Amino acid sequence: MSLFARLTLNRGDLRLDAALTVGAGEVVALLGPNGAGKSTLLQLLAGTLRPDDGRVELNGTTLDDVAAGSHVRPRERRVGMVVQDYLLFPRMSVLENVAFGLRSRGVAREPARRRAREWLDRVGLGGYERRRPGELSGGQAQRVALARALIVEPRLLLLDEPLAALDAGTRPAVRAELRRHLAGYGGCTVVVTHDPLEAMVLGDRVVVLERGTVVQEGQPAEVARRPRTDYVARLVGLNLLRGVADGRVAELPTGATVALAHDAFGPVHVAFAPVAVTLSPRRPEGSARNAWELVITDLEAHGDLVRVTTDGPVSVLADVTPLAVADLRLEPGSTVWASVKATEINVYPA
Amino acid sequence: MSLFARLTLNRGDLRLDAALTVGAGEVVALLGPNGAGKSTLLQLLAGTLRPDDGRVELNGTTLDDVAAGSHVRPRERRVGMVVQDYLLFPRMSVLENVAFGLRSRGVAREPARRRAREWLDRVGLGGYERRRPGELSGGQAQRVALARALIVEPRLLLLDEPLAALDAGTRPAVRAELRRHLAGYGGCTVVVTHDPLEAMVLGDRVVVLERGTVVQEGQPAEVARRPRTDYVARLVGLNLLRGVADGRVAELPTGATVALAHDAFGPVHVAFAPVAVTLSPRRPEGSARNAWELVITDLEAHGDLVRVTTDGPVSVLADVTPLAVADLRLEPGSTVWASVKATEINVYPA
Amino acid sequence: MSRPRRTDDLRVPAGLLIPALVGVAILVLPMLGLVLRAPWSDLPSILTSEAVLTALRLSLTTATAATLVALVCGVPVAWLLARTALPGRSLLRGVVTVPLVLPPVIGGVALLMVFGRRGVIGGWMDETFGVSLPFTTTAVVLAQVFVAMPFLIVAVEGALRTTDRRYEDVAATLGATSWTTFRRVTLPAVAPGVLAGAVLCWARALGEFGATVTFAGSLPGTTRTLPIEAYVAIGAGDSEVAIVLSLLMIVVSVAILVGLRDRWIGSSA
Amino acid sequence: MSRPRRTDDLRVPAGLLIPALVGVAILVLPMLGLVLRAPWSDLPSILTSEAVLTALRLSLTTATAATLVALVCGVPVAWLLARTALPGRSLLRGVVTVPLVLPPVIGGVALLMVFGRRGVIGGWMDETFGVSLPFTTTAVVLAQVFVAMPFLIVAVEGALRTTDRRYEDVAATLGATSWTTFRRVTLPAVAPGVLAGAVLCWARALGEFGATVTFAGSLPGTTRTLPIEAYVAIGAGDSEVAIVLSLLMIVVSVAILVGLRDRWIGSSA
Amino acid sequence: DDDEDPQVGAGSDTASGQGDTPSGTVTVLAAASLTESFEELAGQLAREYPDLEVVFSFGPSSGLVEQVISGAPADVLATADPTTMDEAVAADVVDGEPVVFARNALTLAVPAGNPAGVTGLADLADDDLRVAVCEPQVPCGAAAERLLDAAGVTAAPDTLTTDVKEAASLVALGEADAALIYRTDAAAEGDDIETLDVPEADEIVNDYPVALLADAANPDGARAIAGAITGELGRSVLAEAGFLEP
Ligand SMILES: Nc1ncnc2c1ncn2[C@@H]1O[C@H](COP(=O)(O)OP(=O)(O)OP(=O)(O)O)[C@@H](O)[C@H]1O
Ligand SMILES: Nc1ncnc2c1ncn2[C@@H]1O[C@H](COP(=O)(O)OP(=O)(O)OP(=O)(O)O)[C@@H](O)[C@H]1O
Ligand SMILES: [Mg+2]
Ligand SMILES: [Mg+2]
Repeated sequence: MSLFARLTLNRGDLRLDAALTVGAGEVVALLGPNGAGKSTLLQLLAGTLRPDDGRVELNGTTLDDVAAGSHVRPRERRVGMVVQDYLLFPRMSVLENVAFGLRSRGVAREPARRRAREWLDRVGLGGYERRRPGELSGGQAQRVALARALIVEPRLLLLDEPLAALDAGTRPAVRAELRRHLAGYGGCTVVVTHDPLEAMVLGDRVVVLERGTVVQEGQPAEVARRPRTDYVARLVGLNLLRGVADGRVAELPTGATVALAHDAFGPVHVAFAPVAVTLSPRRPEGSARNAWELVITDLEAHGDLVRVTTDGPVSVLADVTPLAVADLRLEPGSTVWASVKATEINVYPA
Repeated sequence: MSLFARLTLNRGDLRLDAALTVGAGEVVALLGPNGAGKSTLLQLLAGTLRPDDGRVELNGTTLDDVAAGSHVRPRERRVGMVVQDYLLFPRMSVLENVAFGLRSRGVAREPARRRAREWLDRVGLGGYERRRPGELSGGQAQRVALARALIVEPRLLLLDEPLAALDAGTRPAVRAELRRHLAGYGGCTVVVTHDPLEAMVLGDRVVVLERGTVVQEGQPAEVARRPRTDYVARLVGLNLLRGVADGRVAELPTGATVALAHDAFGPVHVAFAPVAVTLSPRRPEGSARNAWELVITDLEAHGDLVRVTTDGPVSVLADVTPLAVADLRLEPGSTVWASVKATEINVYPA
Repeated sequence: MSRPRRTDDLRVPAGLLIPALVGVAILVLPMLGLVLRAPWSDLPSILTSEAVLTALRLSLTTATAATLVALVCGVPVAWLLARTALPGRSLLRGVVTVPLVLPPVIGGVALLMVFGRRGVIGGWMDETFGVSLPFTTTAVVLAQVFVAMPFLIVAVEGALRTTDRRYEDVAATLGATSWTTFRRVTLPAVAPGVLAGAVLCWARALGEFGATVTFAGSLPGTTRTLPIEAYVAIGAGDSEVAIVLSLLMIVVSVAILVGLRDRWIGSSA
Repeated sequence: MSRPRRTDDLRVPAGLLIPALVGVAILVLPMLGLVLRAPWSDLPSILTSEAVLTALRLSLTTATAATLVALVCGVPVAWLLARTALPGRSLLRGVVTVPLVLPPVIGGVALLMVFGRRGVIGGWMDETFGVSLPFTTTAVVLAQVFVAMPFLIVAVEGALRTTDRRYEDVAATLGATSWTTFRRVTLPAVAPGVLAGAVLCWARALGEFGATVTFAGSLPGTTRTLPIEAYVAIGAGDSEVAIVLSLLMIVVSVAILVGLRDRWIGSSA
Repeated sequence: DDDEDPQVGAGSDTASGQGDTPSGTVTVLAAASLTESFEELAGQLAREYPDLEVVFSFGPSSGLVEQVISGAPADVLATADPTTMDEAVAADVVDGEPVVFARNALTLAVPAGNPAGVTGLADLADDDLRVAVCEPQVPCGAAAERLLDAAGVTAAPDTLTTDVKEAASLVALGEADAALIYRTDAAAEGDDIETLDVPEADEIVNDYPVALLADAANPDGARAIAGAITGELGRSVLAEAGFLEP
């Protein structure tokens, strides 16, 4: 039970050219900025779009093979799909929407409705059976779409931001339910999400798509610790710099240098957390061997901390306490020294 | 410049009955679970739905007064609105969508397009002028909708989850842009959001709606520190218990008691953070005077920590390190002692 | 529970109101003319005559039967046109509009040429089964289907083109065959279009005269529908009877259509 | 850049294919009958005769003019029906369908009763301005509008009912008057429905005979359209000429409609 | 009745015999202008042949011939002109020779009260008058053409009607100031129409032929009806409607 896909498609000014493998029971979280081609990739896997070139194989069966001219139609693929804007059938009741997949696969009306009712209970919508989709709030509709896809036990489950419209109160519960279901599910799953926490919680593996290309993939922890692009770095909340290392020092393209705790050579990524950055009015004299004089460009409250965006020879984010902001009189345009201890820095080959 | 509204409407099984005041230049973040009536309230303010009863007044002008039978039509209200599913005009280009409001208000084609182009640049969509909405990704569409609403400089700005479809990379930038615009904007703003961080960042005041009723409102920090409903508590990540205090002790409905650090009397809310909860295999003997024997119902990774959901005489969430999970062999079904120091507990009248 | 009121803008813009009034006038004034001219005193005797009642009954049955046939055959044709990439699709679309253009009498001649006793199919049917179509009630229905079905097809195709095909994609991923998708997703979505098409089709079938009289003749009780009765009345120099019959047709059809639509729209919107 | 191919399911379900084939057969076979029966050797002389060319020109001009009038007046009527809460709305909807039911000849009589020399409005116009409508080309257009506009109205109303009204709400909050909203949001959204309605209307106007001949008469070059020419041929026992004229009408209209639709649909979808 | 086969006649066990009292159903296809006369005729005939049911299918002559050729199940065909009947003869669907049973002559019709003050055929050349004449290609138009030729008038028609009924109703409605129509049509319109004497008109007449059909299901009945149409009874009824005797 596994999915293998390598697909090419030109659409508008997107050139999608990506390979994706999902093992049996594995959940791949697909991350990427707006317009990266995530939804497009899902449509290709579902078979509602046809690739310009490439192959898709699911559990040893070829679903698409452009060279061989073969294409399995969506309904024979046994994929489940939940899309960004739900697409609940507007003239069916909520119950009929959920039961639709079973009815389509030949299950009799009563058993299908019974199971649909169970599923509605599971997503917390017991009692909403008779509503029309137009009478649901955004989040309710999302949950119905989820139940509708999951009830048919697809071999490949494609979720396009399945939790995006859920409120903070419902989200953990539905997410936990989803996680439980995915854990006990032998098929392959691809979840598109913008929420790094969601990617980490749901995904066994994370695949990052940018401008149609896979730019990074790996274990969630690995991706979180060692981002390879600015987008991933922002996503996981790290500062990311690129440079060329020669022993204990790395030189950045701007000419600035970064002191390292361990030897490294050649092109490297340099990552560190915003909380590891200390701001001070003058050049620090302590053990932090990395210090740069920077200009503050933005300040934003961020939980209990304030996130400070800076620019200069390096461009870093720093998380500081509101107290520090007041003490240092930080404001956009003011100049500060930012320092990071070498031991707080994570270095890995580019 | 201010909005005053008190509105009643029955819709499906929702009974909306809410009062809302927004000062000049103030941004109110409207929070609430799915189906609470947030979108409905916004439609009422926009005038696309008519209330069963109540009044809406904007800058001293009456927009709705059911008793007096008056109703100002949407187009005369000068409200800007961005809805959950964008509703970009499908047959117009992106540029025409953004320019629509100005053109409708009589601005000539060229100046309207010029300003639309500026707005597209501001939301990071320079170069997308000629696209059709169908050729945009979800997040791109959302940003166009935002630009379309903001360009007409409405007196009342209604944003229904304006950032929900944005990716983590774009979101801070668009949010910062939105915040900057709102800061320099003299009108009233209501932002619906599910994201507590967004509510805190954007909102000068937070209003929480549940089942059609306002259950809590106040400064973001105040709401975050002193949640009054379970939904708000979950939202801000606190445990919330309700009980009756008599001096240094509060009794919960289940009979369990909570030791307090200060005197309190009468019905109270008791709030504490999940990180303040310590789990141990046996009854703790330290300074924590509050300890309950509980059953674990769920574990979920949560950033660097693991969130443990428990049930018993009280039902609390605890955040512990993965190390602790391994040490204590925590798993759903196992029994633990949870303790909280009285000084970590925040008590306030219910 | 009260329904929330939508903001229905009752003030109609002049750019729409003025042409609309002209349009309504063009349609309504001639009818008023008919009403003024109708011989009101003879009305009861004309309307209760056996011949008129028979013709009315026949008209209603055949128009309804024709509409049913058109629904069963025409909706699939519309679907073919809107949803598949058939090679000859745009030719087919052209062919479908032909009966709209063809003067009905010529349509009747064309039907005779195929289904008449000397026609290609009619001859074979006559020889093989001894069945002959022309001058039977079935022929009336066939003539009406020929003339009226294109209305249904064009209306339904238009509706199909305005619906969001992604719903059908979703149904496909849920395992629905294209037949199930058609039945449970597509058809409900285009129901208003189908209804509009059926109304057009029924009305056109009810008023159909030229093709019917040519292909099916005008035998009382069998093929003489109300419009033919009116034609016979004109032929007899009795144009006032013809006007009464037309008013009868108008009243019956408007009553049925208004009743039907109100029920239908009331229950779905 | 290549267009991404949609998954177009070319295998058509039997539940749709079989009735569709029956439907197509009902429409196509009679036409084949006509083609078989046409006197191919006389074709060139018939088609190039001055009378036929004049009639063809007149038919095309009047049908197009009638369609334009119907668009200008009919779309607003459809909007009134679909978007406002007028008191007499369902009656108006009934009235609009009347010309569909009314046998065209009676329609012509009705028009005479209003716009004729002794008609309510015609009489006044005759006395005041000395203008008389009947037997003029304008009368042809008016007859065609009366008969064909309802097709447009019904099709457009159906399309209006299937569109999402929330787009219009958004336009209103952006400050658009209902006229702007209609023009820039509603109209583009229902464009396919308007096109379908216009096609129906044009085809019906082109084939219109009964009301025209009664109200406008039949004078070569002024009011004798192609269907009237064909009818004259039948009356003269020359049904073969009638068939040729009908085929001409079919070819012309199919060519125009197919060309138009392909261009139109090609550019928008 | 389907189980009747008059060709076998003698062996039939129904009331329909070879004798003088034809029975069963007879279907008559007749030109629309004969509607009133024939219905009247059938009513009177019912007394003579109580077992015979006559069913009429009225329509335009050319359409009727087209139907007969296509196998319409009819017994008798009566058209408004010989040309269309000739087509039926040529197609071999007629049994025996058609018989002319009536003639029709043109007359100059004006609306009641003659508002335009028409005095005679010569006024048809007046451009200011609203004149309706039948299309030359149809029987009444051909007759009108001959009449005008005979009178030496070049008409200036405002409309060429394809059907004489149309011209008649235009006059009745006052839409036409004058029209050349058949006497029968003028008679049918009653008081709405006045007719002016046209001396040349009596010379130019149009024949109405009737014929038995080869495929008649009820030849006896057909003969009986055709006999009545061409016989005394027919003559008197038709004369009342304004027809001339053959
Ligand atoms: N129907 C279409 N025609 C042309 N271009 C399209 C179409 N749909 C999407 N695109 C373009 O393809 C690119 C990828 O779109 P897609 O919807 O796959 O992005 P996404 O990664 O899902 O983004 P988001 O996170 O915003 O949903 C975008 O640049 C978009 O503009
Ligand atoms: N058109 C409608 N007819 C009947 N009931 C409706 C309609 N639209 C919404 N509702 C009901 O009204 C309630 C409030 O819906 P609303 O969309 O205002 O919720 P919301 O707070 O915006 O939720 P969400 O966060 O999920 O968007 C829900 O229970 C919903 O089912
Ligand atoms: Mg997407
Ligand atoms: Mg909402």
